[in-house]
Amino acid sequence: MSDLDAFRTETREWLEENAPALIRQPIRGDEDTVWGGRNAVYDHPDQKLWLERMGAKGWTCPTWPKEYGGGGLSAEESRVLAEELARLGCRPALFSFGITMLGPVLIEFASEEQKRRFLPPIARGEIRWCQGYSEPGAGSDLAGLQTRAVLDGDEYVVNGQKVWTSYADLSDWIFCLVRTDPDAPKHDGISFLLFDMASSGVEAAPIQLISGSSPFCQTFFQDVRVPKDQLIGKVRGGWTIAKRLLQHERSMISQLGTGGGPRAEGLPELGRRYLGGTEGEPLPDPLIRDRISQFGMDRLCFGATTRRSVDAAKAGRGAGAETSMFKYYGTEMNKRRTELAVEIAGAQGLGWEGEGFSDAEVGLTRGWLRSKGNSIEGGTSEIQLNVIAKRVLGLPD
Amino acid sequence: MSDLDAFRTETREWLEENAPALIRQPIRGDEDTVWGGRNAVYDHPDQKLWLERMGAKGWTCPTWPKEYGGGGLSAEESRVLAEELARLGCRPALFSFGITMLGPVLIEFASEEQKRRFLPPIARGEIRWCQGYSEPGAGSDLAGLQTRAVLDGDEYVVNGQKVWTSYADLSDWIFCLVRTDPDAPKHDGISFLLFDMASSGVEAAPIQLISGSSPFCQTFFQDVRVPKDQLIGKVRGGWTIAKRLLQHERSMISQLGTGGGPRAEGLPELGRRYLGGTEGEPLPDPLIRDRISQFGMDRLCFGATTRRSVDAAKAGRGAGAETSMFKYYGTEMNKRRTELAVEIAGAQGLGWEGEGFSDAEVGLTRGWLRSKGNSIEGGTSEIQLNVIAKRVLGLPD
Amino acid sequence: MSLILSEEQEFLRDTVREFVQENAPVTALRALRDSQDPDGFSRELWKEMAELGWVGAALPEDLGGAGLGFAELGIVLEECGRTLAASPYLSTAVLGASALELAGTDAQKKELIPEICSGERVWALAFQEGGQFAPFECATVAESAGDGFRLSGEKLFVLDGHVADTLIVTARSAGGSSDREGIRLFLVDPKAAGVEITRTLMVDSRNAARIRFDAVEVDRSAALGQVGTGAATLDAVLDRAAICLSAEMLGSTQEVFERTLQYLKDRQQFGKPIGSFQALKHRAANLFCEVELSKSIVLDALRALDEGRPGLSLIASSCKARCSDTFVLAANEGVQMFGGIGMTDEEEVGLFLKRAKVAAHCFGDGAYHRNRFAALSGY
Amino acid sequence: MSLILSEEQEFLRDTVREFVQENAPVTALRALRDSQDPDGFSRELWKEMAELGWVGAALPEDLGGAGLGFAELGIVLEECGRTLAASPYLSTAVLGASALELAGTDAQKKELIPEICSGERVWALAFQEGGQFAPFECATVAESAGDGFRLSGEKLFVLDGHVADTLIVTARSAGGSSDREGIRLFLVDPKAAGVEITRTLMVDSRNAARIRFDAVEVDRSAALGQVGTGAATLDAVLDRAAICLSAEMLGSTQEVFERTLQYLKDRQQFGKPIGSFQALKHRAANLFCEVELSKSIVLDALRALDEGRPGLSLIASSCKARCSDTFVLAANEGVQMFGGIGMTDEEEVGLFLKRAKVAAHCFGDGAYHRNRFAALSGY
Repeated sequence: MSDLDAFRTETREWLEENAPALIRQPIRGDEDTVWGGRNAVYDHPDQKLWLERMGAKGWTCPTWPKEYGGGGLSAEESRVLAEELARLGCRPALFSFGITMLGPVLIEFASEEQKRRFLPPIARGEIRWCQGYSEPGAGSDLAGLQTRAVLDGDEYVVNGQKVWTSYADLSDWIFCLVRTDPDAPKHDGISFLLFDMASSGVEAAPIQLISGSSPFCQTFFQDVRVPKDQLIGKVRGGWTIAKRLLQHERSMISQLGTGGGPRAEGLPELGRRYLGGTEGEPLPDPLIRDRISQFGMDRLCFGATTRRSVDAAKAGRGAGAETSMFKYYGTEMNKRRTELAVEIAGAQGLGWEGEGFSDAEVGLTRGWLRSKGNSIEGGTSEIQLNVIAKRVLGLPD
Repeated sequence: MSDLDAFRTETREWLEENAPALIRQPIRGDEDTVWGGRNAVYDHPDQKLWLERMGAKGWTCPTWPKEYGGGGLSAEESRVLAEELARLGCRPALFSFGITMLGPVLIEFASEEQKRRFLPPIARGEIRWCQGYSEPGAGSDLAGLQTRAVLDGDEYVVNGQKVWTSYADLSDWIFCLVRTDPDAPKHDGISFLLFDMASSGVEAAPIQLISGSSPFCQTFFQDVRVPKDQLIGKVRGGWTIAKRLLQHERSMISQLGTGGGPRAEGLPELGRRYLGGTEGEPLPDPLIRDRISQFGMDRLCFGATTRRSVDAAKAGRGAGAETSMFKYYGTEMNKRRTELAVEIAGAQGLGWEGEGFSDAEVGLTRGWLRSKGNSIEGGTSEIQLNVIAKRVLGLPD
Repeated sequence: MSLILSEEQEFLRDTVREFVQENAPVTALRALRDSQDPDGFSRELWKEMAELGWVGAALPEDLGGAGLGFAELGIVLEECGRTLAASPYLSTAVLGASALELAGTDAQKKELIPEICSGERVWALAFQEGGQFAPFECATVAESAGDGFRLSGEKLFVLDGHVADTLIVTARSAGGSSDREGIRLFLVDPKAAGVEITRTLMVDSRNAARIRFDAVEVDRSAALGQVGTGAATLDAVLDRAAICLSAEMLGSTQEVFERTLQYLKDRQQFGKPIGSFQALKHRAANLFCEVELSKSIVLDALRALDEGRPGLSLIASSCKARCSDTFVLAANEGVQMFGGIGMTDEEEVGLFLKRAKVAAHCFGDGAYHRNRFAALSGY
Repeated sequence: MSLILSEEQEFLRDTVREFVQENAPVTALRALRDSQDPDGFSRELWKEMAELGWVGAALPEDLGGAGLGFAELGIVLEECGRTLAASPYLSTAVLGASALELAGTDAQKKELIPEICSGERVWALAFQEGGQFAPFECATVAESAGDGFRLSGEKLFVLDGHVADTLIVTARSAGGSSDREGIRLFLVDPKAAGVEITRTLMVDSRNAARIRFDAVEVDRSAALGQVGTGAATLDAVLDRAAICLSAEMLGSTQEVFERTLQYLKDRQQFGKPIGSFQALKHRAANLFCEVELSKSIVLDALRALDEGRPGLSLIASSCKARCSDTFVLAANEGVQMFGGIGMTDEEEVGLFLKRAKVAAHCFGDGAYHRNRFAALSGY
């Protein structure tokens, strides 16, 4: 038996024993998502138990080194773990920007001391992180940010305002781009700073979106004092870290395009429900059917592209700018999917709330509106196309 | 009876009497197009007769003043004439760049003497004109042209090279953009010159297109001597004339989008022929049917827009940059039409020549290829969008 | 008829614009939404517009209308579209009035149309039964019952259904549920026994309802129009509705396009206005062309209605398909070009997006009308 | 199987590329066209490629093949696509070989496949009957006649039909002209009495023919495969053909895209390279994504063939639809971005456009395969 097979057997046994029953049921809605953090909310004690067990094994971030709270798994082992989790239909133990965005750049750029300090609580879901990037005047032109951090003794004093801070009102800490040198060229004056959202002078106000949800905040900093050892990488070296982190963010967002998790009903099923026709026979609307089919095919092609990218990365041929392709195409696909979904449901896909619409139908409406932001957040589609044109295609300025 | 009714009666009588029988039959192919000129080719004597009769009345260019060989008609009278010509199914007496492009700018910019010299032969179809605009290095950037005209006594000496000169090999005279002042800013050093293609030093070489036809030439000028009274407008004032003439050209090309003349079989008929199904019942391919329908609707909308533009012009509210919209949208529509047509015919719409394909089928293939040039010639679609963005929408540089 | 506005029409447009911008700006729709207004529109404002002669703009003077035409009604609706003004225009002045005008007896017209023109009564046409727009799919039945009829069935997406004083209901007295034949129109009192009305809150914050008819008894006189003419009436009413809604959508489309253009000029990124970036310029210029074509076909369709031009249905379908698609495109481009701010509930561009999708669906979307255009054209 | 090339595969690609660029550049196709070459391809080159083991790349070694796989055959075809190389690959090494492999008896395989691998015999599969691709619409009939069959019907767009040494013909021994059932495959000698072959000159200058069968008598042994399996064989053969043609199209797509990119960098207008204009940049970047997705699905589909993966038809249809649409898009963008020069016969970009449209149609275009994908998925 190969080592990998042994690992699979071991993992399977451990999961059979340790994955609580509830965790093996599909996620029903946002309330089933576990974000962790100091004020973690669990809809059911099994969620907490699952996070603790997975966190203790480091399997919330399986490929991170063990000394930083990770699982220390190889890429192959990590894939086996994912397969075994999928086999049992296990829910993710934790959804965390600490894992998807901050962790990877800390591993790459932080000091040993910083890694040991910040990574393990991320892995265990003890600290919930938010991202302080965009500002009202600095959206696509992210490097135009104005939030200042001035060194005063051993502390930076931060003043300014962020916007689109995801869940700032629910987060414990923030990773934040600040301008430490206002006189340097704009990309060169930026640093990457971590601080506690409970610090004096921090305030977060949720923004209501067109979809009715408020996942983002405006975040205000007034004389917030941050110990200088919470600056990651070099002073004025923040832009490099920022760009790398954006790649991780884009990868995360681009996965939306593959059509949603287990919760999302597929377009063919939606079509059958709303358009009728006999099971196994063509849907009665040939135009909608053509578009469903187009989406299904594109999803296959997108999936193959993701796998190809993983294979290339394993062979050491990863290309950073590829994330822009995934971000652009994935989010545009997701917008296409939600647009099609509401058209399939017709008037029933345009309800806002209340009587006359099922929860799933209201979900179609809200999901459609929410998806419009996918091609804006994490760098607009236009920015991604710029990046591809410049970095990948080498087109001149 | 109003004056207009009287004019209608009179016109109808004259046409009944003077339009030869052949002229009342639909055009079958390119060979039926009468271009006039010194070496005019007539497929049938009726064509010549018709041109002479219409030319004598000035009805080849009905709204031009009588003293310049036109018909001196008002806009309303001209419309009546068009209606009466259509009623009998009369072919155009003459197809001429002199009428559609050069004439209007001569009327606006030329001296009285120049008008009396050049316009009447255009109206009578005695001189066939071609357009010397683009150069190998100056396509979209038309004002970057390099053809030089240097004054030497009473003559300009022209040296340089033009490209995309329509029918230069068959034309008698050329209207040509030349650089008379190489030191001025590029738009300011250009003049508008007319000269005889029989002049010593002029050579034209046809260019074969992807469609197999060769309507365009490369045209070479070597020490061509042009009397200076053949310069139109002001020296170095050529760019103003050039831009106005481009509008006339764009209007002409944009009419392609409305779906071709009597020769072009409509998409619904093509669909019925190649896709089958019962007359009056839906075409068996719902996707092609949807696209045919989309095109049919867009043609209605485009037609209404043309009429609205005419109505606005009559009310003195014409907008010059609108021609860019017509050029852009009309040519893109025409490309859509030809693309759809070959798809309807399938393998039968992809034949090049020879056995196995009817003339009409080969025409589909060639027409599809030829249409690709519509969004390039007379200013690319990209240039039209630039013009709209700048002139109409006022978007900043 | 000329495809540009006459001086009188321009004056009307300016007057309506001023009135609507003043009395029913986009913030008014937001206020109706946020206050969960039970009517979903301002009755007072509706009365005022009726008094100004705008509700009955296209209706004859002897029935209380202004005796103008659809060209004029279209101007009013276009201006209402600019501010997303909520009102019973479509349900009452278009659907209700058209059904009465086209199928009513002289007595019905004389009695009922003046009350529309004066803004006193709100009407609703209940015809859609499924999520998809399919007006001739009608499972609601009208059985003969004594001297009248007994209606049973369920309708959804009934515009202004919860505030209507009178309902016009399509029901079938013969034929299978997909047949055009056998459909008739009935006037139903919303307070009649067996009528159950549920307001449905749509994403565009405009009025709609789901209505159940449970063996609702109506008089013989409640039948609108003759036996055998129901489908033709419905077709003609929906042609008018498609064109009038297109006029409204055109106003909304132009507004969201103009706001987007302004934003492109104002918003600075990378040290210059984002409208100076060529990729956005080209998209804006292309959108301009689509909007211009929409404008032309709306003007032409309104005039075709006034002229009673043959082939009206082809024009109506072209008009609705184009205006649906262009409005959705313009609204999507608007949100994307506004960027993050466009995603906020606070910024109004999102309200245009919401309205675009509902209006595109209402009375048939692009695909529906392309199918209809092809069928009418015999292919 | 990994979706990136192994070292061996990279070596093969480099070898083929060098060979093809040297021996069959785009100018070779032009020369075949302009000289009105009666074969429409170079027999000598075909022999050479066979000797290099590339024709039989995916065929078993004991039948004369190289015993590699479709992954490798795809590499060869992709490189051929880069130069629009004309050859009987599709007709012979894919259609002919696959039909024999999937439906032939051991004796037929042993006799006939080695002659394919060695480049000695050219095959053609005659199945399409109308302008539209509809492989199971088969009006050609095979009546029993004595100990054999009598074939009557007409086929068009038969790849390499005028140079084939053997024809495989679909004909119906039972069922109506649209039934899948009743279709069988027959081996027919093109020189047999009653076979009338007309070469048809397509816009892409590649080989095709129209073939009439006028009561053509064939032996009982001419039937390929068992009764009742014809449609399934044809389906499987066409899946392979769709994937292999996609690989060729991918090569052409990448080539035309790369040439366009180079032109964007080289061509100067308004004092700078036209590739510095953002509107063109965005279109190029979008196209890049489409090309990348095409690349992935081609690699995946070739591996699915090699693995015998379940659900292969879904992948084949996804692959062909995407590669058709992307090649046409890339070629159209190419001509538009080359501008006037792209419209000339002299510039090669137009040859890619011509090939794009024919290849997109061949074995079914995007719409055909989307329909098939939906049907296979049960909706």
